[in-house]
Amino acid sequence: MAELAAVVGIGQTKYQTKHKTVSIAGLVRDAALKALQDAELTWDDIDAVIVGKAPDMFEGMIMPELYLTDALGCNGKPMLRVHTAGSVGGSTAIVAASYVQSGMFKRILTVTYEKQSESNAMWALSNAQPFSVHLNAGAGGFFAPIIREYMRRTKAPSDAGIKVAVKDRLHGARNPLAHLQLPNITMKEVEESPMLWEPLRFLESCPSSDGACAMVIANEELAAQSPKKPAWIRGAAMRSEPTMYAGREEVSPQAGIDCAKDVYAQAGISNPRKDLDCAEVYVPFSWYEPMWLENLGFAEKGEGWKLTLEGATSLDDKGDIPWNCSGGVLCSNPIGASGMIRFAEAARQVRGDAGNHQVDGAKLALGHAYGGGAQFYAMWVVGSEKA
Amino acid sequence: MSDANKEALEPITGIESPVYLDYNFTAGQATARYLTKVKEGKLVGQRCPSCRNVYIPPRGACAACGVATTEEVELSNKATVQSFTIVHIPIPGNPIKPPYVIANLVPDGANISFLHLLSECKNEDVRIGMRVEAQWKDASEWTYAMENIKYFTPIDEPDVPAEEIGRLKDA
Amino acid sequence: MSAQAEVLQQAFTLGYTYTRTTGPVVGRFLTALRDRKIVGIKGSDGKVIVPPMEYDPVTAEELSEFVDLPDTGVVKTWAWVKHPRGKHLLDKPFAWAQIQIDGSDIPMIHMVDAGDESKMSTGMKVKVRWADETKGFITDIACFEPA
Amino acid sequence: MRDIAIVSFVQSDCVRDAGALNEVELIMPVIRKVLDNVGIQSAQDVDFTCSGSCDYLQGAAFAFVLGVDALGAVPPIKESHVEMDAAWALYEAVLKIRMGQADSALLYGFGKSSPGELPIVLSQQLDPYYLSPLWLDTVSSAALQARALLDSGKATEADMAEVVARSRKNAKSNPHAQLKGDVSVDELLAEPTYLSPLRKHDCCPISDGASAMIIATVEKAKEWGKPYAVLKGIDHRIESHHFGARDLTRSVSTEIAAKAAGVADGPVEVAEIYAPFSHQEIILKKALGLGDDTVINPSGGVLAGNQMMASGLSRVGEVANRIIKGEIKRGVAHATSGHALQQNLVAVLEGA
Repeated sequence: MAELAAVVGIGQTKYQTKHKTVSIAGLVRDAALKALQDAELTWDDIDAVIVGKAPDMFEGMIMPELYLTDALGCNGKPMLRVHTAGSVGGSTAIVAASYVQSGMFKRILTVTYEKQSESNAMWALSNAQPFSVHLNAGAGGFFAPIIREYMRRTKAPSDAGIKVAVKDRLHGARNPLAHLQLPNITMKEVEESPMLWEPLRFLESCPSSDGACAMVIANEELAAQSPKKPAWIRGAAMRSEPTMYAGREEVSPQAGIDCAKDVYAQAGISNPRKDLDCAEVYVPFSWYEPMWLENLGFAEKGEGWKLTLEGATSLDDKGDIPWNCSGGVLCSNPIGASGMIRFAEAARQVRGDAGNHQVDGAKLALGHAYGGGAQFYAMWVVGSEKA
Repeated sequence: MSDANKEALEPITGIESPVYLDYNFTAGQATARYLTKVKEGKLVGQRCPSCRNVYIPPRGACAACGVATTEEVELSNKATVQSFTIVHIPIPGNPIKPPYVIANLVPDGANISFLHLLSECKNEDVRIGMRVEAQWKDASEWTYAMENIKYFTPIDEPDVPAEEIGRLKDA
Repeated sequence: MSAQAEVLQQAFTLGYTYTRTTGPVVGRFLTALRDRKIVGIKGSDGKVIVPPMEYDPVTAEELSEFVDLPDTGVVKTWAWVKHPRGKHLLDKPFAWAQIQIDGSDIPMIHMVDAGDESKMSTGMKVKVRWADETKGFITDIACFEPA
Repeated sequence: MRDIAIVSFVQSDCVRDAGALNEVELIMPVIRKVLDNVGIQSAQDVDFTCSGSCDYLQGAAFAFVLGVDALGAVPPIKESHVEMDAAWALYEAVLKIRMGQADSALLYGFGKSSPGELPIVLSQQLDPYYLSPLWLDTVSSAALQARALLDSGKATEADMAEVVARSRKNAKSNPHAQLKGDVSVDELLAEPTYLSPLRKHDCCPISDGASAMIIATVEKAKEWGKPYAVLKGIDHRIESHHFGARDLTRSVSTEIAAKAAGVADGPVEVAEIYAPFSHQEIILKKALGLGDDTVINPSGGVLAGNQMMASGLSRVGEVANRIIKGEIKRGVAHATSGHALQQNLVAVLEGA
């Protein structure tokens, strides 16, 4: 029943610690304009704008879309703002696609961003109200014990996390937009980097970045007229579960499993490792690659780390299912945009437009985002063909 | 011209913008009840009327069932380490000096963990399944805060097998 | 069911001093303020906008043609703050006003220190009262005052 | 396109301070009631859930995350959130149903504005270089707009007082209203100004609360066997953030949205307008193209109680409930966001 929709334009800023020469509007505009240029369109060709970002406290601006409308050519048009924690970049892309898939709009622009250098993300995320009943140890303090439990269950060697840290940085070195550029990184260097939240080391964690990512999404008719190859949206799904409840499976949350099943069913995928050519998956801490390999059905339970160590997910090792060819969140993390970057990078692959991190002949790719305490998920599958 | 003056003539490229907002926060009913008991030196969870699981700290609802929780259950000072991390970096707003151990602890009688400090043991001795006990500050220092418990310390009881700890059970 | 717990209340401040980068347009305006000057920017239709917008509100074009302006203007609309709030920058009754800087078309919002509501009227002329020390911030304009 | 049925709407009482109720405790009762109205158990029984809220109201990042605790989201549900009034959550759900990914949806909005100084908190909605450092609060920006309207001759202070008197009178029949009663235009005009030209009563009160709604395809509503109102049209638009670039005496974005939603395609018996300040009702009535035969804000509108982040959804719900009860056949609802009506949503509802 849904109208077909496709990504026809992608724009990204460079990801870096601090974008010093732009305002917040300027940062967002840069990505949006590049997406328009990629689609060979102008502001007048856009019917609506969908903005996503993580908490307003990062930049200390409430509902910043109200201010961004002028920079995004949105005056007189619909503007919607999505916020679903760290998964927001992915959720925003899905909501944006629904503007077109509903048949109500022909072509829309969607933008996500974070200008984390305006504050301190750790402060914004861990700012506690009075009467807080939980000890505050930052995001790593939340995720490290879950990683430890994964290691206990699977008996994975610590090499697996280190391997991901190296692999994604080597991928990132192929991507000029990636924040961290570490072309000579070694396992030893990661292993010797400072421990932050044991078992997580500094180089096994994501950076804090400024950046924005935008996409133009069009309906079937307009996508067919698009100058560059469209990335057809073959499936999109979101799932949420409560943050804390008795019996919650935190290592491999049910919401992630269900979301993947849903999106695979829509895209006709029965074996993700075989059927997909590559994946861009939200991996902010190295160990989340093996954990998500299992959660997303690329590996049997307890076996995810083996794929990683075998090099199955590495472009440089010529793996069969490269993950995060762009360098992923471990290289660039403007939180509000990170999910959309995954979705956009998946689209770049199936458009054959991923430059030096292109997977040869990629036809079907997964974009994945998660947020909060890993209770919010957004995923899409994009293809070079409509079906 | 002094260096300071030279610098002052550079074009403006950045500003500092203080955004400070004042709130008068009121704790929710569940939290208020919980912290009122904590002030009395007790850990009191709430049981879900539907799935019977016991929540600590109570949040006013069983998130799994989406129903309000009211039945109170006093819990033991003893708990089991469900998982943990050793924190090596300073956290904004957290005064404790690293490195220190924070653990997901499931108090006896509860079906969910909370984070608290673990101390009086070697960091490398901490393990999943380890039995620990709350060390409360002197009663004269008790307020409406989890800091009434200084930290948890190991006790001489056999470890609990990981799969029996309750929450992080194998799927 | 237990006895009613106490109501727990506590004041707290949510705050951060954000370090913003301005980009060329906002930066140019703030740099001018530091020099006790006002600049506007020409919109796509040639109308002069103050404070300068980075992008045209109608065409969304990137704007770049700056216009030097005087520090005087005319009140287009105003509101009288009888009881300033704690965060307000003037601690005595003052007016908010949309002020069309002479030589511009699109007015800006700032404060007017007129002493008394009866001194305020739409169409009145005002001029900038500069801060004692300017630093490249919107508050370099301490406020406007009747001219 | 698939018609959307609004099957159930519930809101909590507007109270100045919900005190010792956290987000979950605020939301849960309205969720329970809205589900009971339809005869379903939890969010598991709808295909999609979406909410609207604002972290800064209560001053905590990810305030909305707690809302999920009220839903019974195990097993996991399809869920989303807008950092906007829940009227836009409704819009997102409409897209989901129209594209065929859902046949039903649960929507809710909640706000606990009491902990902060709301008008000052909302000053930080403004651009971060020119205006938010001046702490231009929402009452002040509305007052600038009111003066512009008065100066233009499009309204008088008596017109504004008339809006307030009608709101207070209508609110007498609204059990959720915070401000209600009989007061004359003359009495109101005799009050001193508060933030001239606004008087205190021209401004909405600050309220804590939540509201929730269930929508579905018409087929699903029939399957549930519940009466419903049909959402015939819905559209939302934004305009420039620069006050000076807008004509503050008009609401151009509302005019466009009203046209796109089809307000003029039939008689409008009732309009529920989200006008936090009395003069804005006058601007919006014109922008919506409503005549004097339309009953405006029979609930009292937000001048009688304004649950930030829920009020827009509640406007739609108020109209829906009147249609469901058979009181009217066609009505219009409006929601707004930002200072001085920068962003607006318009919905047209009809009987089944």
